[in-house]
Amino acid sequence: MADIALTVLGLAGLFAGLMSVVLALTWFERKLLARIQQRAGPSVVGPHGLLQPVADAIKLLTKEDLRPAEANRFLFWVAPIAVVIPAFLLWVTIPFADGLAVRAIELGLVYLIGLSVLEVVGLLLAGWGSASKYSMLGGFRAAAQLVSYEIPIIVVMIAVAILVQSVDLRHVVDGHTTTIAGRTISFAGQGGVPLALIMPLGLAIFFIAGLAELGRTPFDIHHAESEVVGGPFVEYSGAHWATFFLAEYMNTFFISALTVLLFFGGWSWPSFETILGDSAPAWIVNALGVAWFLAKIFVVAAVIIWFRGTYPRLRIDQLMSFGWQVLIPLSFANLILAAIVMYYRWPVWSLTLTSIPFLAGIGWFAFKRYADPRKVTTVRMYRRSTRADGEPALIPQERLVPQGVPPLNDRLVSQEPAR
Amino acid sequence: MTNIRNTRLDTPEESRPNAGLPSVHGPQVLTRDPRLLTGTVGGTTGGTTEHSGTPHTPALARSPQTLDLMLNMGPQHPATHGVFRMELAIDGEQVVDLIPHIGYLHRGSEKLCEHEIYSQIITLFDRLDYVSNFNNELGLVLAVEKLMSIEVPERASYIRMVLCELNRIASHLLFAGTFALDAGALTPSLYTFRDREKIQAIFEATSGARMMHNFFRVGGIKEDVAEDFGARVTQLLSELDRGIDEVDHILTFGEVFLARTKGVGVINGPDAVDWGLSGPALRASNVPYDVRVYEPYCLYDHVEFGVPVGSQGDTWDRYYTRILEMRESVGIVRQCLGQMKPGPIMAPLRRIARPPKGEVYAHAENPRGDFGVYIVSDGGEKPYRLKVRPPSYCNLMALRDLVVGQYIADAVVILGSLDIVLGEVDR
Amino acid sequence: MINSWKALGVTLASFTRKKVTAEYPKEHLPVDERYMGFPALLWDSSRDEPFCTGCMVCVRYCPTQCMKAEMHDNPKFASGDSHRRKIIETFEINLNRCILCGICVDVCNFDAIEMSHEHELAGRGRNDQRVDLPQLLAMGRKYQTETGWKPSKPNALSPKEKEAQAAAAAAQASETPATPRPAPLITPATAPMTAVATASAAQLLDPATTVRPAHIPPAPDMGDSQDKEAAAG
Amino acid sequence: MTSQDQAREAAQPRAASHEQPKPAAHGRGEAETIAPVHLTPKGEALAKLLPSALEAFHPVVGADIDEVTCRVPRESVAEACKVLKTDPRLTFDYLRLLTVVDYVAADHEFEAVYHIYSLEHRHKMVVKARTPESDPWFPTVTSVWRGADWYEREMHDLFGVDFRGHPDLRKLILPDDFEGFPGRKDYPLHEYDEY
Repeated sequence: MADIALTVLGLAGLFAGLMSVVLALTWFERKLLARIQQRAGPSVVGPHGLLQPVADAIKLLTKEDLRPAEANRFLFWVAPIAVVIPAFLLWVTIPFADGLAVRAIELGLVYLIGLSVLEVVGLLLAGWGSASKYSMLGGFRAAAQLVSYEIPIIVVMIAVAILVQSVDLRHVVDGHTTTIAGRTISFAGQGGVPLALIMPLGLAIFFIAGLAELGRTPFDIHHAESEVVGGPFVEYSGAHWATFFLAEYMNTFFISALTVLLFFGGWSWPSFETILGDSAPAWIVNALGVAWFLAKIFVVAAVIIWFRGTYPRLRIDQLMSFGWQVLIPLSFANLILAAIVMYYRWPVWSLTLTSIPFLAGIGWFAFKRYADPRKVTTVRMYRRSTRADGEPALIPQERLVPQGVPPLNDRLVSQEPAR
Repeated sequence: MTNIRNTRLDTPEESRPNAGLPSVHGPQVLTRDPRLLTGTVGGTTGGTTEHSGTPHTPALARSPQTLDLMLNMGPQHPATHGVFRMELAIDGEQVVDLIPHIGYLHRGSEKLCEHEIYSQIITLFDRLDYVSNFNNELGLVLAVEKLMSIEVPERASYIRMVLCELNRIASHLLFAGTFALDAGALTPSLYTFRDREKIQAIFEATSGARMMHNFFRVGGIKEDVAEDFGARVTQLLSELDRGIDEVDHILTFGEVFLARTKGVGVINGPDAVDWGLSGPALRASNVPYDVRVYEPYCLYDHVEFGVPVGSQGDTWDRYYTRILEMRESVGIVRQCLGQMKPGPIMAPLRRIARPPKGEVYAHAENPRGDFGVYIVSDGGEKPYRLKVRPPSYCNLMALRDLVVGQYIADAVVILGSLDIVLGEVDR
Repeated sequence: MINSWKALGVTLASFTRKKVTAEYPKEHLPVDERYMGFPALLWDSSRDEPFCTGCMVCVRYCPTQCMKAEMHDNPKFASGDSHRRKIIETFEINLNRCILCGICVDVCNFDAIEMSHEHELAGRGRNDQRVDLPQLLAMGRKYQTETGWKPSKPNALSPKEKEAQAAAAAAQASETPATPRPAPLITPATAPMTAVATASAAQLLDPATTVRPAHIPPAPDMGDSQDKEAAAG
Repeated sequence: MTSQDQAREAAQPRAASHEQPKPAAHGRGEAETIAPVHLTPKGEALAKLLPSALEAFHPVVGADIDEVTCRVPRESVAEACKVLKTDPRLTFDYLRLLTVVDYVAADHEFEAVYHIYSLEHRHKMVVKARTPESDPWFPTVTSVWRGADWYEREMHDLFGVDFRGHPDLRKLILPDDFEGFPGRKDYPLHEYDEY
């Protein structure tokens, strides 16, 4: 009985904490984006606009809830709940500090994988139930995108589990050491090396696929404003829209937290114990751990927002082919590399060394294939000239474009002007 | 083969069996027009021999059971740049047909012009292409001056050129920002608006208004520029250089941006000419045609400048042509400021212009293309008939050819790359 | 990939730069000297009446027909204080129609109308955008005070001044020493412009000296309260 | 009579026949002045070439200010345009502007005006044709220049002129159920029913 009460209490506390963190995240995103864009951002409600999220929440909750006449009533109202519940349940097993979780599940990673797939159902219901073509398109896009990008995330998680030899999230973080044939390998945690350094390829895949899973730029395809005008949420307003919004930010926070847990050592600090010593009370250690964990999460979130402030959006087919042709093969390569390293008990830095060429190679290939200015510059400068019959004409100029881009590859330009 | 250009969705409403999706009767589903299945859908032409047409993959020929979804984009849609409406027939994510609808902003400007004296018409021209107002005014005053055989003082011409080129930069900056928004990038629009704002501050200091200037007059300009004009513009140009570089770095060669724009919405040179495209949209298709070079007006034959010409005719070329054009405009403004001398700014004229009887067509290179004005004068204070050649209107005509066969997301980017202004399309 | 990193660099660099926006109600950007705000009618303080004679030129040439005006006989002309035979009686500009093109200023022969710097024109009521003569004059006075506006040409002589001048000329012609007269408040038109300008500007700067004719009710307080707020904030 | 005068007379037949144009005195106070014609050498050459090139269509070649104009019977507009586009000496491949002018009050006629340009030869000209008010139609030129598509639809909207053979002559800029032809001179500017 006490157990149940404690769990309920924990859930309530978790919900309250999450809400406040999510509100903080919205403020953080708006402010950061504004700074990137040389604007002021929220600045009226409260000091530095800190109370803006509260004002927004009040506004959204008191707004009228509209439902399109044609919409399916049940699906329309159930969809936001179907999105927010899995987003919340994910947090049940996330440890904020050593042992500080509502329910520390030993099969934590499996639980996360299982629940995170559920979100797509809500989006699809919202898209279908709104009786709007835009939301329907958005829902379909979301389904395709989310299902595809589950795979690389899961495979990277498996690679992590192989390295750590555990699927318990605490073990990933807290300096869990594996002893294989008398040889102790320490991966992360206090005094250990964060997995980001051991498996940079895994981190890259996880982060990119995580962005796609969240629908964040450059993968914000399912609610692209300039195309499907908000996608699945286009018909929602008021509290129900706020629910979607809440789920979205909870997910953003979740992916950041998972990135920190898996790759950046969670709440652990390299010299945590040496500063505090053994005599420090547990609650201080825990509080510091939570603060450190949150700080790391916000750094990762800041990177996500930074990407949002920088990149355009991909197209759905490009997203799919990138997922299936690049990320999924890469994630399997990463898995196999991890397995080989573990099997032959090579030192861990060998994994780093093999990951880096992969990353560099892909980057170089992408640059040469898609973005080499010498290849893509198909615009050529013409100068005024006079034709033989005295008429003005435009002729191609020898030097190509300003800013020192090398001359154009002639293959790409027809030599003669069209007329 | 039939000309599918006009077959489109225009099967009458009642003959569209509403197969409908179960449980939701919102989305309206159309049957495929059997003529769309011939494999040349979206080809620019469907069949006539004169037009080569842009080849589209026969992948669009699908089984006859496929149903198309009719998607209505606009007149209120974030990507339609005003009140433009496209009816898209989509198959999954692919556009199989498109009908553009215009006229939501039709104000009858040309009819109004017949009832206004020439100095009042200038205010109407401000409101045609409302992001390149000086260029519009220039088109009108050039036409009236040609009709009246007026020699414009040199200083007035230079000031006109400076203002028009600055306006070209402002317009292209707006284009780059909104185009980035269409492609999904938030930030470049803020950067370009920041720089455009500086240009408009100069406009305000010169003409008194940020957009609706009413500054050019038949025979000259309203008043001379302020004393610090040259210094301010020079300062501005160096800031613009930096701003354009920023756009270049954040967008032009970015992998995601290239993936979205390269090879999308291709139109070849002969087709572009046939549709009457002009400006950067025409030059991107490898047709080196610029009014400033071929029929110089003002004093464009006194300054040196380059004309960027694309070779692929795709969205990226249309974008980058404009970016390079901004750099050339910066050069033109610098030269004009260097060559400008003190002098009169108005030709001696009556206050109310009263052109002789005759017909005239004058045109100028607007940011969006070849802006022409045709005036029939009966010798009165008001034109008998006035007709504008709006470049956006001609560019928009080719939209269907560019979009059909591409994805929905491409439709948005292609529309953005044509850089239309609805005030000018609808008039 | 390199280009994508470069893009991140651009956004990071501008993260460190100053913001370029002004927070509107708190900060007001300066208004340019040539700024064309709402058209306002100007006050001729040397004659203590509007410049506008109600000649209707602006009404005729307004491309949007946003103006209405009526004139009547100027009582001051009858009493010999003014050179204007006719004076404006009612004037109304409908802001909903006005497009701020400045044509009315161009065509005006009497320096009577000017594009003021008034630009905060939002209103709540249906008729808030119809501005009548007192309000227009108040706007104009504000504009004259703020910018030190000067008329482009001096006033013609009023009947009284003509008489005075004729008398003076007659006196000079007969070379009889006249009794010293008090110096006229208004310098005659033959005097240098600056004298007129300083006199009128000095008067204008003190709104208390501006005496309103009986038939024009006191103008409502337009814009002053905003200034106070701005000064307070 | 110089060739320019002839050209002007051809271009302005009514002006020439009904009232005597005052000689070269365009300026203040002169009520009826006519804009002077000054063709470039290129334009002169084109004016000489056109009568033979378009012989089958009985062209009337004239000039307006700096542009060669050519009036053809309305039935043969499309064929004449085709010739103008395909003749290698002319190659008018670029349609700049197509419009209709309402001369109903004076002549009970509508005039279609085609401003065309050759990107190859860099010359320009104007093709004109007239149709009686009672039966206003022109053949479509969309098969010559596809860019004529929306121009013809717009003119159909505003002037009620039919463009025979146009593949898709729906309303373009006016609402589908709009009645009347607001481009015409007799359509009131203000005193109409609000749509």
